[in-house]
Amino acid sequence: MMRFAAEPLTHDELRLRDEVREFMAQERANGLSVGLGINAAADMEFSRRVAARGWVGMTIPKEHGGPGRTAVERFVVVEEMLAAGAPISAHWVGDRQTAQMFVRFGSEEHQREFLPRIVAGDVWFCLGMSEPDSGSDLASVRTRATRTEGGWLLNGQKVWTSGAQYSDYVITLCRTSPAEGRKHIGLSQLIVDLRAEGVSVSPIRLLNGFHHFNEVHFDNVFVPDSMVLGNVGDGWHQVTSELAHERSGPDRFMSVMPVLALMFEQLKTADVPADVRTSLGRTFATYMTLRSMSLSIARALDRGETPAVEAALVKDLGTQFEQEAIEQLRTLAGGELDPGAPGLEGLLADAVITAPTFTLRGGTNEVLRTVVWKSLRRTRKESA
Amino acid sequence: MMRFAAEPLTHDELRLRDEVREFMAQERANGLSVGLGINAAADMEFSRRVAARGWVGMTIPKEHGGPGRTAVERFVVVEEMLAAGAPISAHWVGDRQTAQMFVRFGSEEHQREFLPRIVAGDVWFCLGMSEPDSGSDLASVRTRATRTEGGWLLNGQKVWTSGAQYSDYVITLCRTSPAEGRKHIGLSQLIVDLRAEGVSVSPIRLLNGFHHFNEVHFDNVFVPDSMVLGNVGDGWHQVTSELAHERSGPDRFMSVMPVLALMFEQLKTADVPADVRTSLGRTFATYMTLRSMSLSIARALDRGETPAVEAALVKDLGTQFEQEAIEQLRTLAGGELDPGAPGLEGLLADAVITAPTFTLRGGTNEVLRTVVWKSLRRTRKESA
Amino acid sequence: MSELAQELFSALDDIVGARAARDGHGAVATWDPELWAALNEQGYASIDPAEPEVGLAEFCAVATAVGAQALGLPLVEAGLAAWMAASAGIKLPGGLAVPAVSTGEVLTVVDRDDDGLVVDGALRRVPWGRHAEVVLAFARHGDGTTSLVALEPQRMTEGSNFAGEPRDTVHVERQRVDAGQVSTDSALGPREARARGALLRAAAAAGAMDSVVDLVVEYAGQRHQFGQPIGSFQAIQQHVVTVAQAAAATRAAVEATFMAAPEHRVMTAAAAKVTLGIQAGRHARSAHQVFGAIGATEEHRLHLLTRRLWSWQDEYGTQHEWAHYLGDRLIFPEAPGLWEVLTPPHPAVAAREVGESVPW
Amino acid sequence: MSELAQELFSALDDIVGARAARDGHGAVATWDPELWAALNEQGYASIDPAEPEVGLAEFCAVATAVGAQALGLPLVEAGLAAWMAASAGIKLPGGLAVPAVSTGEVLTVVDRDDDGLVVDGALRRVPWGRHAEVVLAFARHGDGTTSLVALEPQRMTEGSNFAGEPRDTVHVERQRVDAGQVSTDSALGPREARARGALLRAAAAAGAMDSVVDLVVEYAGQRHQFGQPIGSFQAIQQHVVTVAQAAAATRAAVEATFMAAPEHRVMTAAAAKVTLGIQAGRHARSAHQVFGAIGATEEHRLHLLTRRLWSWQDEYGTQHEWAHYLGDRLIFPEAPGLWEVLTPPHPAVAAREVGESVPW
Repeated sequence: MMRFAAEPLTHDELRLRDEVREFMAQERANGLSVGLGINAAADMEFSRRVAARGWVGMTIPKEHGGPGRTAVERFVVVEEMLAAGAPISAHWVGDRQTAQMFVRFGSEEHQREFLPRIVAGDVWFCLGMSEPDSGSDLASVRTRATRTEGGWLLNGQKVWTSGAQYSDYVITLCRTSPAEGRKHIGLSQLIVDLRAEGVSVSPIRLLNGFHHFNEVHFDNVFVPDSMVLGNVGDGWHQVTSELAHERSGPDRFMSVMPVLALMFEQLKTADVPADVRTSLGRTFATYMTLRSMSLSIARALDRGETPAVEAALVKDLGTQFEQEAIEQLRTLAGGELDPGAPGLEGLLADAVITAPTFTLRGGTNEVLRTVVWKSLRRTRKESA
Repeated sequence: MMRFAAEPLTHDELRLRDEVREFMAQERANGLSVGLGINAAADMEFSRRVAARGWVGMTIPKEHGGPGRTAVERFVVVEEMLAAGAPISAHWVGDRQTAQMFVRFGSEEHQREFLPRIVAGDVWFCLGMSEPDSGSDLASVRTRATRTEGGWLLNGQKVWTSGAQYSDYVITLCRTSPAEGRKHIGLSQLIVDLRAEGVSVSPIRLLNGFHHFNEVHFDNVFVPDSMVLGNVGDGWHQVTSELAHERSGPDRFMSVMPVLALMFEQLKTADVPADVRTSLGRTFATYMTLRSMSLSIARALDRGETPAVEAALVKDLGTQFEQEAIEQLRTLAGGELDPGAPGLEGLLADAVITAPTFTLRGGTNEVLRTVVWKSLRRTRKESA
Repeated sequence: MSELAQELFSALDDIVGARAARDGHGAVATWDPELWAALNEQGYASIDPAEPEVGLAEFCAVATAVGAQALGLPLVEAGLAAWMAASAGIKLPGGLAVPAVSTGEVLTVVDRDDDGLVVDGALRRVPWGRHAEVVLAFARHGDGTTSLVALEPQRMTEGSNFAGEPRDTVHVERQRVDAGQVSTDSALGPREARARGALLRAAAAAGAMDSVVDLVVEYAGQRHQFGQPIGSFQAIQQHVVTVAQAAAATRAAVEATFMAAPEHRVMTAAAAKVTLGIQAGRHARSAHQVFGAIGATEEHRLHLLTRRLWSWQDEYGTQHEWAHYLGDRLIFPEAPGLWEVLTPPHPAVAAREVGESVPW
Repeated sequence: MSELAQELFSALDDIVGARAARDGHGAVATWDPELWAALNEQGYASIDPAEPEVGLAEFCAVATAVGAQALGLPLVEAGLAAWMAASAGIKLPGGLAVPAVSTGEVLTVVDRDDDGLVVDGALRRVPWGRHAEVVLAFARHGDGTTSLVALEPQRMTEGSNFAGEPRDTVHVERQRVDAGQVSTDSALGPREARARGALLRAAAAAGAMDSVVDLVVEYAGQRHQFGQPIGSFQAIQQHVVTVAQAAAATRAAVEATFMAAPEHRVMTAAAAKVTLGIQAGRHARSAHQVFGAIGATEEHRLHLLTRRLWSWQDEYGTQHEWAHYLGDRLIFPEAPGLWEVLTPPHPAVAAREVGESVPW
């Protein structure tokens, strides 16, 4: 039986929520515009202001120079930011994944060097995972690093690297020894300076002209031994161990929340027919459920558990919710949308045409379903 | 590009439709109750009255003693009967499949012996396909026939055999030579007399107590050589060649039409909210589309084509439609249903709890999707 | 879940599970007087809502165990009736009391004096009505207000839900109800009682869904087709995940109500019921797809669970009804922002603000 | 499809296909004056609806070719305008005429005399408005009736749909329209014109969907993952089938209108548009799932097609609007039975019964 135990936010957590809410109200008052969560363009200045409040790298332990706060506290901050349509992309990868990686697998030097800078909003990371021929089959990466004096020579190409155009480092999954039979063996993670010689970044523009994604080429890039993350050959294990963190967060289902909230404000004073009421009631119910599941995963992480299946279910359900919410908003809007329109209409138009990319982040749902099946099967066998 | 070319019914076809409509009105006036299409209990007397009108085995050519009518004319008759909730189960297998089989693969003796009796409503058939360990993987059948003096000795077990409790013969797919490597080789179809020694039939009752399905056991049943259908070893080819006929007909999406029509009559004088109107509008649109596709396949069959992919798409879309229509009806009914209630409520309750079995007939949709994919791929390669 | 809730669930699950192992799942799925007596003795039919440690979670735990075992006994109904009576200040006589609030219909008060009321009308879909000694129903006065009344059923027409659980019509013909069996508290109205009933149905359904998940995972791992376990096919995996996801979502929706502030409980219960309505169909359909025809046969356990889901999703208000209610509570000119509603204040704080008089 | 329709489709498909092969799909997807001139010369912008062999099927064939090539030129609009003008007895001047009926908004007649009308208002979402010399719109009189008017656009605000196709707002400020440019025939109202526009959008969408099917089948057969073509995975097969099925259903719905009796044409056109609304989303989503992120990149052809689908499904009335219209036409006390409506009489017979005055 999967468990999504409910525990309400504590008084301290609620106080934190109010602080973030106030902060975002102030940001809005200062002219920050509403965007579609992790799909909005990066805003480094904003990310630094968030960092200045102590809200980047929140779960980094105190002994590593972090605030040492809980996964739930981080959940509270992230959900408030997304609800307000904050542009969190710049610090997002470092906050969500890289910091955890350094804490768990990084050398003392990495921890000393990078963790305080993440917390300060002084360094941005991106992830070099997918390749032209790999897609969901991550283990088939061809980018390879060969041994050289004092380090590695990196060659290959990554695609769909979000934020490479402004980041400082790309955490690159690559092959450090040949795949003999089992392709999950012999992979490693390298911390590659995007300004190093031999690195080139070129944009992959989305259908609406947006530039989140990039190709990153490595042409004999020298990576010193000190920049291997974790152990040589442990890349696969390191990457997959982070998936519960990556998949269950509110970023998985909150892209359209700001649009929903705006639409809702308009409806409050409108003459709303019965079917719209019913449909909004359903959205409320689904959202309450998802949020409860996501929050309970954060609680489980704080208890030291790794609820991977639960996280995969939340990701899957969350992306469904986003697609349905967009469809519903489109129906509520009641007609043709102009992608160039200001305010709600333009935002909704962006959501409609970029929605297909929402399901693709963090592993396609098809692959996740196999993960869930295997885990359910294993649990069942163990309990039998 | 798949084609579902539209051609309206001709005046003669429309006249036939009116005849059937009148016939069914008379049957209803005489007390025939409304049921769920091929899911309703068999009524041999009714089937004989339909046969008396010349509406069973309609497409059997005149040279075989049949009426020699078109697939479209058969379509018209079947759709009118289903719309009126007629109990067509008794003659259904013979009409839809077995007659075609005899025409295409049967010996002269079979054609002389069986075809006129099908047309007369004087013989009922059922199909022995699935087995306990085969399911959708039909080629893995284990029922086997071994050579003996003047015929075959049949041993094995079939399941989900609709109507075996009242039928005369079961057309049995069995293994006549061992599977060596390719399991599609070495299968044959035997015409087995259900009253023969060694045949036993036991009911498989559905969750609502209904008895459509049976287990059929064969214990050293002697089947004379004259009762092999087609060629020994051609079973797989014979079975799969009939799928376009089996899958595209209105029986694939009309089970709930009588319930829809009844509900519709009630709504006409009710105060109907906007969302119900919208939802009925959608049902109308989907139904019009499905019917147009199904009719165009009948036209293609009359032109001598075998639109297998189109037929599989109609089956898939049709079962979706049925499930959605039931869900919609349940919503329209607006509350708790009592399975023991008379009229619409009881009929709808039956539809709700037996709906899961609707998708399973004629191959699961998963298997059909693979069929469609392969065919689309092949067509694409050929045109490239 | 609290420790008490966990204990209630486990003990009940064990007792009924043992009985099912002995007599079969079909046997415990229909009224079994012997088992009823045993559970009564264990106190499952008379949990006291006034006990301080007994709350929503504990009643839901019992409902979940009932659903998980497809237990055909009115434990959930007895619990709901006990809570309604306690909230309304009615002292119930002994014997089984069941609530008659599923459809939302109410009786009419045709006469009143100091000694009580005379009520009239019909109560449809009364769960386990034929086994009940007392029925709790609302009756509407001429001024539109309602009172809760406890009455002995006199005449009845039997009916059932998809699972064969009794859902009877109680005909009330100008029946007298003594003042002691009439509530004076107006905080508990049909809405609150039905919302709690809806939540308990969602909790029971979550239990049934968990059992379906077990069945489906086991079957998909054992059953072979095309030379492999069917669970290795993506199409089946997708169904299995749908089944598991629907179960998890329903349970999460139920548990979300436990952390809601008192003034949000009706809304969150409504949301739980809507979630059940969204999930029950996909869950049951996918489960039956995995099993194929075998799951729809009389002797299979699957449909003992799925037939309950099909009925439970509509009892105590359909998805549509509760979704419309939520829509009304979300959209009106003075409504707070959507996000404020979705992220409510702390239950304890909110309880202080709304005082102690809220029914739950 | 008639032979003429087949010819119209193939010739147009060939011309535009050749141009796309030369200049790229992106090039033909936006206004290309040279190609427009060439197609004009071929007569594609001036098909005469009065020709006896020209009917619904022929206009739909052109629309399907436009959709299949994601052609960014107003052939469909020119056809709709020509049919509207011919039905209403207005003789159009030369140059591009486009209909302004997509949103259902109409102008207001502020003055009338024997020489014509003075009209006022704003026409939103006028397709290719900036390229048009004439705009056809409806104007409402004080008594509620409407006239069709042909007017020269004066002031315009530019806008676009998801695919970047011009959808401009034409501001009409007390503009005079000569009597010759005003219709006197009341059989053609906004409903009929919009229904035909809706049908043409469905036909164009069916063409776009066919092209998406081609792209998807090819990609799923070529692209390898986990050592096999992705098309061999059930999850991908399911997406491919969804894509193909949606295309087939939309096309079938469009063609079903060809066999409808005249008095059923608005209803069947509405049903075709509703079918598009049901299918477009699942089609586009599944197609993008097969392609993954690559299909959403700027240089990929897929989104030239899917962005059109997202817009076209809402132009000339949304799924919701037309479904509601159908509901109204299906449910009223004197309505015929559902089955009678679903199985209408023969078009030719019905045409005789309703006379020749029906607009289509």
